[in-house]
Amino acid sequence: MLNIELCGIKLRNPTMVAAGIMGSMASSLNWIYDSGAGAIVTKSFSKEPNKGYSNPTSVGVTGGIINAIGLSNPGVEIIKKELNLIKKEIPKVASIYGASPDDFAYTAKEVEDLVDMIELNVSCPHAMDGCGAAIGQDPDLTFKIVRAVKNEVSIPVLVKLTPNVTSIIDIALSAEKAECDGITLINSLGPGMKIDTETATPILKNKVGGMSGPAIKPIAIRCVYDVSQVVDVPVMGVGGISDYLDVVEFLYAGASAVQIGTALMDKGPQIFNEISINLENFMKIHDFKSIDEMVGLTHRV
Amino acid sequence: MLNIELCGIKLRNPTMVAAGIMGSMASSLNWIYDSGAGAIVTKSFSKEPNKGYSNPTSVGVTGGIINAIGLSNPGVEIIKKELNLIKKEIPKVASIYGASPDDFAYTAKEVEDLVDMIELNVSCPHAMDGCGAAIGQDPDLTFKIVRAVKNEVSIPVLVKLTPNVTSIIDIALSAEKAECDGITLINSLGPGMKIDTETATPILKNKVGGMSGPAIKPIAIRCVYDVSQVVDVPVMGVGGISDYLDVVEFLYAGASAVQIGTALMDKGPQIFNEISINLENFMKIHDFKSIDEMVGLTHRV
Amino acid sequence: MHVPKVLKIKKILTESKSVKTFIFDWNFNDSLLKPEPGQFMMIWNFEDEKPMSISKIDFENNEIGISIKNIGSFTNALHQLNNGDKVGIRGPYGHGFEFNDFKKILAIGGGIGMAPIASFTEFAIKNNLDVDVISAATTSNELLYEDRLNDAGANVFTCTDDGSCGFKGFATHRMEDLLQNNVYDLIVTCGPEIMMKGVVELANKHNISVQISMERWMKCALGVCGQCCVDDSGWRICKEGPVFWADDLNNIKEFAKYKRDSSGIRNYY
Amino acid sequence: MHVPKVLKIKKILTESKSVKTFIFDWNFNDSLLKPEPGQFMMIWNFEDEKPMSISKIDFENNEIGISIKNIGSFTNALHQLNNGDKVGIRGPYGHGFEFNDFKKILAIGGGIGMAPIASFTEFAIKNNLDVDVISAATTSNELLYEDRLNDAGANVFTCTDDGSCGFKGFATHRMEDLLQNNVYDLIVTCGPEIMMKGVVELANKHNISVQISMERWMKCALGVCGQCCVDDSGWRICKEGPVFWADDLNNIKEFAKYKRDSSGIRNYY
Repeated sequence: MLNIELCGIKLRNPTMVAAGIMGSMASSLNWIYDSGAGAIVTKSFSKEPNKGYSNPTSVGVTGGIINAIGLSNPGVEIIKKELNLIKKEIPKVASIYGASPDDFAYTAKEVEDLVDMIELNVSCPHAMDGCGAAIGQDPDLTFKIVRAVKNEVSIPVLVKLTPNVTSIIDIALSAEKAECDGITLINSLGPGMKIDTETATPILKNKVGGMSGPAIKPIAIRCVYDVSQVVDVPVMGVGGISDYLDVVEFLYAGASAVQIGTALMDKGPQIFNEISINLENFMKIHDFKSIDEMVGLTHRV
Repeated sequence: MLNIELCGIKLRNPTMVAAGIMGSMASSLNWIYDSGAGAIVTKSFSKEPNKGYSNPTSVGVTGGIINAIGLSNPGVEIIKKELNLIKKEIPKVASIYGASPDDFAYTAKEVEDLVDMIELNVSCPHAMDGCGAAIGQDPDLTFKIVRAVKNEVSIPVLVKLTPNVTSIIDIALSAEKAECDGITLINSLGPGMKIDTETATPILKNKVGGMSGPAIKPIAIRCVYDVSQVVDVPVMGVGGISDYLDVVEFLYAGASAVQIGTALMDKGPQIFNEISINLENFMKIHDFKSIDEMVGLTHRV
Repeated sequence: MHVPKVLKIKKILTESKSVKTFIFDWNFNDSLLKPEPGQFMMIWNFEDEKPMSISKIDFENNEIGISIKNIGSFTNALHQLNNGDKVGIRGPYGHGFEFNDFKKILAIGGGIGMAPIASFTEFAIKNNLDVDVISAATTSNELLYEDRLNDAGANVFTCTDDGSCGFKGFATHRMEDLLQNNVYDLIVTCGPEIMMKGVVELANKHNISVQISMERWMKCALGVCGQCCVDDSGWRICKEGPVFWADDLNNIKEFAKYKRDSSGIRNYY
Repeated sequence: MHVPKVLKIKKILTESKSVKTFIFDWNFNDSLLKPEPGQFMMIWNFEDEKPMSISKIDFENNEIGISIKNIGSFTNALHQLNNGDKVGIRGPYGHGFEFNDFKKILAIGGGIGMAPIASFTEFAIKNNLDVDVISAATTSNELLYEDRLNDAGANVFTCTDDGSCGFKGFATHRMEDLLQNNVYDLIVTCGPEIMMKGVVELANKHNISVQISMERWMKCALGVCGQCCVDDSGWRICKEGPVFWADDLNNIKEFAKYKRDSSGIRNYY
């Protein structure tokens, strides 16, 4: 009842773990799948290893957290070994980032045979060296990166966009024009900042960090609603999901699948099982036969 | 101890009520001042009356609310009568909006003699007919409106900006180039959307609305921090303040004064007294002699 | 918080020619959802949302009732709904009636103003207070809750402007009669402001405390938008109100004089 | 939630040549702030932030103690601090020791691994459990908490690698002795993984349950970043850990083999 097909890939349910959440190791991604996720998304990785920022990299704010991990990862060579350790039956999305179209294309090509889809992270609000949101705030650069990767690989390519732009619709249309196979909305919000009032010091080492958690859900819902109305490719909804009703809201807004991140803080991987059970129950009560019937329902009522 | 001077206007403390909060009537604004605010800001008004959107105009979200009141107001002629009823000793800021530089200039001129400052609302995320954030997302249009108003009036002119742009710094610099006297950061965030999961209907009549409340504070703090570093005019901080420590955080980030809005939901006008008492106590404990010493401290530590 | 709960209509009671009561299952265990007499709800029909009094608070059956008088397009749309149809309910909001240690109460409702009077009366009687009720209406087929409140244990006195049922005349006339033969330590009233003004004046003559329940155009109902603020205290009907002590009327000078429309323009009575 | 509380250092105790304990006033009334033995805190010195065990939980004096071994630039910076200096503390985090209904416990700490063992031991004794402690160190002036835990009512057995104080040899040797003459129903241990591995093997031989406390590089400490996940269960040291039952080690195959650095690259022992 929960199963979907996304860019030609069959998923047992429409939930995935969001990029950057317990996602650098095969071990934790296997655990997440065993706990009920429909697919896994790796933490974003790059050609070379990256230690990321020093701590503090995370701090609580009302309705969520802000973080500036800085895209730490061991580099594509080591990630390939981890990807090999992820169970074969798991639908896998590799989240990748880089500083140039060539970087993206190289890294995507390296893992093409090991995963089912690529997700381009052009939108991290706390990336170093121009690797992050600076790309996803520029429709032309977004276009070039999608094209470069599409030219290199034949598996589906998703693009994850930042909400921190004047018009997310423009960026999404640019990505679609470059023939991306799907759009993931949204990366973390802001960036935001929290200052310690005893010392006047910004708490995060990077001063600012991307905001995630339930507080950003209204922004994510609006982005999904707006973008899904103007693009033909499927949209993945992400931002502040912590229960099945949040998933329903994203589906109604136009998301074909959803990603869950910060909620693992309190609920752990078990949240995927919980959501699947409750979502199926909700569908029965509301007479839905398939997830597809729910996708974009708000556009049709 | 709490008194400040802002654009040449003396305030007994650095707190004001934010535009749009209990701000259409002299009665409620007098009450707010009597409850301890340092200054009052009117609800945004325009040349002609405006009924705004139908209900629902507000709905709760995690960490705040989203609203789309739609800038309802009785028009400048009736507002002038209300302004006349605000007690003489109260420092008054008139928040105005319009659809063109001429609109803004006309409305500003009409009330110039009745208030101490003008705040240009070029950033409402739920305005009708291109009156709102569409202006504040465009540096050139922002420039033109500030210039038009500055040419018309001689009292200080503040500009309230939207965070919903790729670079708020660019807009702020444009406003400063047009010789605004201060910048208010931030208007409500997003917009955001909330969908009822029983019916798939967007709850707000306008579908989307601006987000306010504690959840947006990290974004506001970052905007104040970034902008106050690059402009010379004073910055008013607004977004999610609900206690004196939030005020401290805004001052440290670079705000010369603050505005308080959604917190009146739970605390009422009495929040101004509460914050003044606690802020003064905080200053004594932390050895501050004046608010000025706190402004922008984070830039100096 | 502050999100409409979308519920199915459980029952619809036809109370009078123009008033229906919509009954909903309600969870009183959630303290944020537990209403007090005099509080209101924002009712959303997926087109518009308006404040409505709670006319029934039934802790035994876990039900609330919202009474709606058909006076315009919104209320007319609600009147077309059937059992099982969905409605959004946000609340309860506002400051309700205060009970303190009053013993014998006169409750006066005019027209749909009887709605909060009904839930007040049942609540008061459950708490062993004596309640006399004046239910006033323009004509007999608009009278509200007579049987229900009699059954609950109140003494209900009806009056109609045209004399088609009960006493012929205004609520204040009926009140004057009752004050001759009874000693009340509290009067509560809800209805047209002109009527409430009369009630307050008469009560002042007899030195009896009064609580009145007001209404104004509302938007957020959260105390921020300022739409329902009143001259010249600036108080918010949705927060400091809708129920006030009559003494507070010194600070509500617009009472029985004018209301503001959705843009904030005054409409005089 | 999850915001460092910036507190002044109340007292600094020099525990050994390389270990100092920093004492802070703490509010145990806030249930979210109430630590259990085995939990950890994120310590922020306004430059960096790292997880540290809680070595003292003093409900009587409303104090907590964090013991820091000077092993690098961060811990060295902390060692330069004085009374009254400020430090940020975020937590407590993680899954601590379980007490169930054990009666007689052997607690084994190696080096700075004695920190959680100390708070565990005091807590257990307060709850009328019998605790024998092996405090192991490389040499005599690195031994921790001997007097404090003896005073608390534990039997403390010291051992040093070089024999400069107490038993000469490893903690496991000392443990073997104690197991000859005592019947324990629980062993808890914290220290180098190689040491804990030996403890677990020996305990298995004697059929005694063991809880171990691990550490890994941490970033968020909130269970989201994945930095502290271990092969091959994927468990998070900051959430499912830092304390595990020895049986769980079947699912922590990297135990006593390797750890990941900040970029996620494995460093083998």
